[in-house]
Amino acid sequence: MEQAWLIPVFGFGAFAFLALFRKYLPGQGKHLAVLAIIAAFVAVWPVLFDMLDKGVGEHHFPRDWFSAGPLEVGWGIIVDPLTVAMLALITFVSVIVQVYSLGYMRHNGTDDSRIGWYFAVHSLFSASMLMLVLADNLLLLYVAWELVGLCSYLLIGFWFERRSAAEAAKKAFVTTRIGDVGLLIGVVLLIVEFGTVDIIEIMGSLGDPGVNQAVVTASAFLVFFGAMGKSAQFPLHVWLPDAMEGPTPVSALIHAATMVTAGVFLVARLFPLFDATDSAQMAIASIGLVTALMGAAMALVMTDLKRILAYSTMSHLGFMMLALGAGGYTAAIFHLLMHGIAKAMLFLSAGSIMHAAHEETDIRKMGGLRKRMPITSAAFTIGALALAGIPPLNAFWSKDEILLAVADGLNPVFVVLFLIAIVLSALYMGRAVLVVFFGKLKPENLDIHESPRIMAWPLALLAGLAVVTGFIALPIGYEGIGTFLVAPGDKPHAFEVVPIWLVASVVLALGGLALAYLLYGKEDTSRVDALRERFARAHDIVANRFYMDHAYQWTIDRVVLKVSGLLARFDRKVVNDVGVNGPGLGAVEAGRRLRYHVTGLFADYGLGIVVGVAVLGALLWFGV
Amino acid sequence: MTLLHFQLLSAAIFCIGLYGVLARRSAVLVLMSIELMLNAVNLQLVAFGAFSGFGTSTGQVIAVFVITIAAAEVGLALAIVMRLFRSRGGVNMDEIDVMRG
Amino acid sequence: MSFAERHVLEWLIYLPMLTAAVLVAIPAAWRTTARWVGIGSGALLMVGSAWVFIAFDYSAGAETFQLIKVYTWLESVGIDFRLGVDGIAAPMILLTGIVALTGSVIAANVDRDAKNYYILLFVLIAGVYGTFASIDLFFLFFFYELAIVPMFLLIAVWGSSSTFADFVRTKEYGALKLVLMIVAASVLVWIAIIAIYVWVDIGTFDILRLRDAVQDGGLSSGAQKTLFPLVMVGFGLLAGLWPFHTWSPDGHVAAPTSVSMLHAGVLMKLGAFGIIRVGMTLLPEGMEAWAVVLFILGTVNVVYGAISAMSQTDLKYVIGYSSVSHMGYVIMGIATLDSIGLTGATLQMFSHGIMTALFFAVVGAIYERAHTRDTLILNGLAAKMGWTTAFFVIAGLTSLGLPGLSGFIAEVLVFIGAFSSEVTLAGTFRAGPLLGALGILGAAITAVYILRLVARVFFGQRDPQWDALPDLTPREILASGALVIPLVLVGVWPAPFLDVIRPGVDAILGGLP
Amino acid sequence: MQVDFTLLIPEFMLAGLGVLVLVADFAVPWASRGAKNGVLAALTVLGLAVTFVVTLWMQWDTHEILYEHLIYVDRYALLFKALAMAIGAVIVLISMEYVHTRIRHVGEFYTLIVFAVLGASLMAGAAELLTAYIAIELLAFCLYVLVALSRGDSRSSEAAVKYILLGAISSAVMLFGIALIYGAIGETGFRRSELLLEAVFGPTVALGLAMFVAGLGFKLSMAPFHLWAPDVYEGAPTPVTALVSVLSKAAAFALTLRFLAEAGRATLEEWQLALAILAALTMTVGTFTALVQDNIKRLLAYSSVAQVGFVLIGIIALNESGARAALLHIAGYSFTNLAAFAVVIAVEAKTGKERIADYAGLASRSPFLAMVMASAMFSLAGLPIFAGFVTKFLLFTSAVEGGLFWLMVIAVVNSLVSLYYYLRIVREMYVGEPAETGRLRLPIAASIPVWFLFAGTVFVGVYPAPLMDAAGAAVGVLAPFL
Repeated sequence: MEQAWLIPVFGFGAFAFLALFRKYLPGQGKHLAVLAIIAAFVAVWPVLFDMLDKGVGEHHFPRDWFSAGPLEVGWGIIVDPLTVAMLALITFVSVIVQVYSLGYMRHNGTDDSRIGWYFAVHSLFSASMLMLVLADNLLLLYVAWELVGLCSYLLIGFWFERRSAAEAAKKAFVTTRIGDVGLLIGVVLLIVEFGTVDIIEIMGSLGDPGVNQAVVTASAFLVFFGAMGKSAQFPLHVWLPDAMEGPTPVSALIHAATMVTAGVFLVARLFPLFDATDSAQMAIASIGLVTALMGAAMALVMTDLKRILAYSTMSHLGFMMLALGAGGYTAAIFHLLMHGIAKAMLFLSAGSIMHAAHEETDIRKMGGLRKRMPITSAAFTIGALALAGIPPLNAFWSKDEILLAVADGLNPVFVVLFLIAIVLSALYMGRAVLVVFFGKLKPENLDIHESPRIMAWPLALLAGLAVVTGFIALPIGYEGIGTFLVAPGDKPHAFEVVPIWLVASVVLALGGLALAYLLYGKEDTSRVDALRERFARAHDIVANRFYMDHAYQWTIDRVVLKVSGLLARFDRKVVNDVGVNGPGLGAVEAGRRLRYHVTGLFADYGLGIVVGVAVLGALLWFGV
Repeated sequence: MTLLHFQLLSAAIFCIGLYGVLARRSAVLVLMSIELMLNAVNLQLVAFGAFSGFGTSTGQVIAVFVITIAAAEVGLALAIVMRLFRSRGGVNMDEIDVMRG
Repeated sequence: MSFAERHVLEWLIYLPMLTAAVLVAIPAAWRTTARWVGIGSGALLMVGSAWVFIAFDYSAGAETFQLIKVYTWLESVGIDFRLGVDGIAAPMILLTGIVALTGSVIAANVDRDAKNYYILLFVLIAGVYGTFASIDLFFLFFFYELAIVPMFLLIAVWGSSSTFADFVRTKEYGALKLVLMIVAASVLVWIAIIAIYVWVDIGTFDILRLRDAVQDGGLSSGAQKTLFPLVMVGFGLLAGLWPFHTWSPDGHVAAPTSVSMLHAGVLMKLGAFGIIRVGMTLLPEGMEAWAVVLFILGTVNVVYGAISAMSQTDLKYVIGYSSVSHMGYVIMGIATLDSIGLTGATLQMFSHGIMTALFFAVVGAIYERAHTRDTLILNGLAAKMGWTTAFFVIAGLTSLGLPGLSGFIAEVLVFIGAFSSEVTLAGTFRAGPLLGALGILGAAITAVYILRLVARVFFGQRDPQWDALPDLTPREILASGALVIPLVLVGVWPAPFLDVIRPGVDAILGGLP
Repeated sequence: MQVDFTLLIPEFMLAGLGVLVLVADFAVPWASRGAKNGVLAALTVLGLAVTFVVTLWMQWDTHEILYEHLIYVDRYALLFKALAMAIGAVIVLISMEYVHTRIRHVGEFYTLIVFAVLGASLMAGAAELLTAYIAIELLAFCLYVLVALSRGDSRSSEAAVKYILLGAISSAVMLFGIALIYGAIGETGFRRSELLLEAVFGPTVALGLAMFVAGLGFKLSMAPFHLWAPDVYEGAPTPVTALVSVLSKAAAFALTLRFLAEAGRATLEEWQLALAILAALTMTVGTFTALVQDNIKRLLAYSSVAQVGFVLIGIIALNESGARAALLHIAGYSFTNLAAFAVVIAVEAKTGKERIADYAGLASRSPFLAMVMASAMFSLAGLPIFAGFVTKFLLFTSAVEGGLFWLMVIAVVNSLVSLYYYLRIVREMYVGEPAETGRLRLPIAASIPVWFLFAGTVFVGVYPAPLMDAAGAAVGVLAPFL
């Protein structure tokens, strides 16, 4: 466990090697990257087992990095259940996605021209994500946090020739960066208040008498603001749908399993901070809920398959934040893991559909694909059902856990809204499956065939896992997930089933699916069109993403650019032309006036002497 | 006749000379006024020499020097005014303001 | 002290002057020899500077000023040619070495009488080395002015004019404005230096003895409070302090590549260094009283520079304003009067120096090829100019403070220093946290304008007219590469730099009341 | 009372040299103009060199007062004698080509230069008012005639008329001052009149002092009395302008410092502020009017007016460091101004132009001249490695030591503003496009002294210690500082 810091090193090494020498490596070194991530994945298991036998809990291995004045900054690691769980998820999904990318990035036989760079940034991304998870101090965590942001910028904007891709990448980076402003301020406040960067020390001494509670509350809100940016919570979610411009495996890795969950991980890592301030918890819960509902609503009306999945991710992240807000640490992390696997599989299957249907993503043009692409459609259906919360699939257990946490943690209003969200998520998942895979096969899709084996196999593997992993919640072999994933300072609680919520969630999920079948099952879309007319205005609002994007764009164009234009002109006109040239021109003007007095006439010069004598005599006479 | 009378007289002559320098247009007349001023100084010096109880004759010595140097100065000035006349065709001081500023 | 230790500092000043003298002797036609002499002595300077940095002993016992060398110069007035290096000056000398080497390499592609160009460039370098190394007030001012003298000719003769929609910036205007404003500021410093020398009245310009005299009350606090604004504005102007910064964009736009590399990279640090060396050491109470004003101005620098950089269309203007914004961090760091803040400021001086040098190297290369710096026309360069894009992106990422590169470590230290600084506004409201938060906001704005620039100029729509642009030549790649190494090094492993800076910072902050 | 005439040997040699040159001019009427010019110039320079060596060798450490306080022969006077002779020799060398083409009477030109040097050295040695007056007049007369010597240029005679008439007025005023002072205290010697002046300081003494200082002010081109300077500088032949700007100023400074240090010490509080105000006025008027000049000689006129303001600071501060700094600045200023005028003379001799615009592209036509001119400009502006920086620095330090902080601030600001027009010339030379191409060669005879001047400016700038020690020794002699 001591050498756990080696895990990210594989990725960094691969990145450095590929970034410099990719031109001279066979296949631009893509296999090397895959090998590196596999090595990382393999390395996780000994760490897990080592921790299991050394006792589940927090193992801290500090190592010093640099010191400035009284501040000691190290790059040590923390290995605790949360870390190990995340390590497993990240490495696993990265391996799957990288293997899948080998196939995805090969268009009719030839690799993408910059495949080497793609894999280099991929390994950098997974390495930074691993460092984020392992980091033992706030600064190192922020370092990893920013690196992850950079990699998402590079990967979204991978095909930078496309204007929309470059813009999307920039939008993603800037929006997350705005979130990071809050995070950095929060982190610096904590560092200054507690005089150290070490997370464990800070979390331990939150309650100390000398600590100024206002600072703790403020930093809690600011850190959460940072988490909102990265995990696409309302109002900083606008970048997630546009991030779909990047290659689909990227979306699978980053915008499903790993990066977006970083925000949730951050809140989990600093859980005592949020636990100590009730107002912060309430804020997290409410924002989580709002995000979930908005995400679900938007997913319902989107026509682009990848956008639907993006909004579904946003909605599920909302659920995780809601769980954390309710104090359900185990539930949130458990759902994070389950959702990670299911959503990665959904994205990959969407990718294989696009790969087969010449980059087509509009679901209205798809239909009846299950005949042509059996494996992909099976995998997609399993994933969709899992996320809808159908037992015995994996997401059902975690959604149930969240329901339990919300039920006893928050007031009933949250519970009701949460149930509505469950219905909605089942509804849009059902719609997606029905419209894409069932119904009649359209003539132009006739030539579609199943993706090559290198892409199909990962899908199958993920599908299997989606079914199996749910059971780790059950108390077989140990007293349930509750004893493994425990918030620091919290007591482990065994797995228990509250029948009333179990039944409620299953019934609602099935109800949602039935409603979906009703609306979208049949070929005739009359019922759906009728609904759309009645709620036309509501439909437009949701379709336009609640006009959030337009609002942000408007502020940028009108306010930010206008202000900076004004400022630049003010700088040139006032500060420069008046402030700087002014004195200069004034001096020259004074010179011109003085010169005017030198008339060239002898009489005036003589007068000069006389006046001079008079003045000097007066000065001396009156004894200045 | 006390020292004060002589001082007042020389001061008066000096001021007349000064006025002449500033008001006159022709260079030659300016030169005359300068002579006037120098003579006023001589008067002053001699008066101080006589009336003061110092007993030394420094005042007179300075006066003699002043007379000689003043003579040399006027000679020189007239020569230069001659050149001005030859090159400019006139000695009106108000016209010679080619150089200014 | 071994021979080298005793003489390295003075040779860092003699060598550039010697090179200039040798170049004067070389006939103008021998352009290649002039070029190789330039690059050769640049390399030697780099070795010397690195040696100074390594030789600096930062262990607890060592005294603050090392490698001291004294020649008596004017006995009667008490001026001696006194050189010494402390924790703050050592990294600056290393920075000068690096930028001098890369600058002289990039300067090789100046074709209009390269000989004179190199002569003036090396006089500039000698001036910079002198200012960093001298611990005698007179000679600090002597070299400070010496560094400005060649700027005028370098910009006026080899610079480039640029016409914009509603205003024209000729190179003469840029050169004259730059030199006049900096000399105007140095005049304020001149007054302060003479006042300190006369009022402390111990008949010497030696900073160490003056500091000790001031410590035991040699200079009344009233005098210190009135003199400090002179030093603040005097040196601050060269550091790009807010109301006096307008020379920086205009000067850099007009300057040739290697001159703006040296100028923005190193000369602007002279200003901040001056505030530390003269302001904090000799006028501690003045610093104490005026720290909050400096703090506010520094923050304004950051935010104002970032916002106005956003709407610039000329590539060099953006970098000019970004330098103003980044120097704002240095000023903030100094004004926090906190050991972390000051360490951050010194590190930021080092990292920003290298980063701006890289920025200007790349932009200069683009300008030499495309003969325009207008970002509205230039877009989609990434396709053809791989290396240029890579270097620009690295510099850009350092500027927006991406971890793993030196910008982040420096900026974070400045922010931590800001938040923990005791500087209060009129004794009541602790200015640190609010201004620190504004600073962090400034960093975010920096990210916006840098990425807008990168997205449009490099990764935007491929404009066919730029297809013919050749990428960087191997020599330029070598120079820019040499600049990237320190950026990454400080970013990943800043310990060696921070250990060297520590004794300098502790000594200076120890002096403050 | 026997008088040891050996002390006056330098003066006799100079007078003899003047006469010799005049006679040589008559003795060889048949020779061609060029040859005569060469011979006479060589004779003058040789004579001055010999006198220089003899003076230094003989009077290195003699301290004598002759004729009951008429003339000092001490190290202070020696420094200025040496400086005057050096200036005379350099001017003769750098203006041989100019004299050949543009001066009517070659013989008189060199004779008058020698007598001017004699006048200057007498001024440096003057110990009492009358000797001072006579020495001033001797120098003045030589300059009046020299200014009128230009061939075919009407401006020269206009300048000469103005110069002599205004000079006459100022000498009359000065005499009146001397008369008043003598009348009040019955004493003209500087050292002996110091306490007397303080004892009987009243309206008459004040007016007397004012008038005497006004006379000196005219010679120094101090602010209200400087109006003659621009016209004379522009009108006179350029070598004479150089002579006026360097020799007459140095001699006037020598006299002023001696007078104020020895006679004005006790009454310092009375006149210090008045003169300080005039010094400030001089600097400001000189600097600001120079901003808008377009004729190089007029610009250098106003620049030298401004420099006078700076030196006055050192003199008015009236402390040891101030006097030393003033001497240093005078020496530095002389080197620099001569270098600048050498270039102006060379350019005018070749192209006949004197507008600043005509200097466009000089760097491409003759890099050496441009470098010398640029270094002179940077030195006058007070930028490092050139003499101006060190000397100005020490001057302003002494001002603050003398309690004149406000004066130092004004001086420093003026020094900044002056940078604009110095840089304008440098910009014109290096950035402008030359009207016609073709190299501008400097004759060998002229380039040697110009090399010395350039080297001197840089040497004083980089290592002023030797010159500083000489100035220190000279100042040590002045009575009150002992």
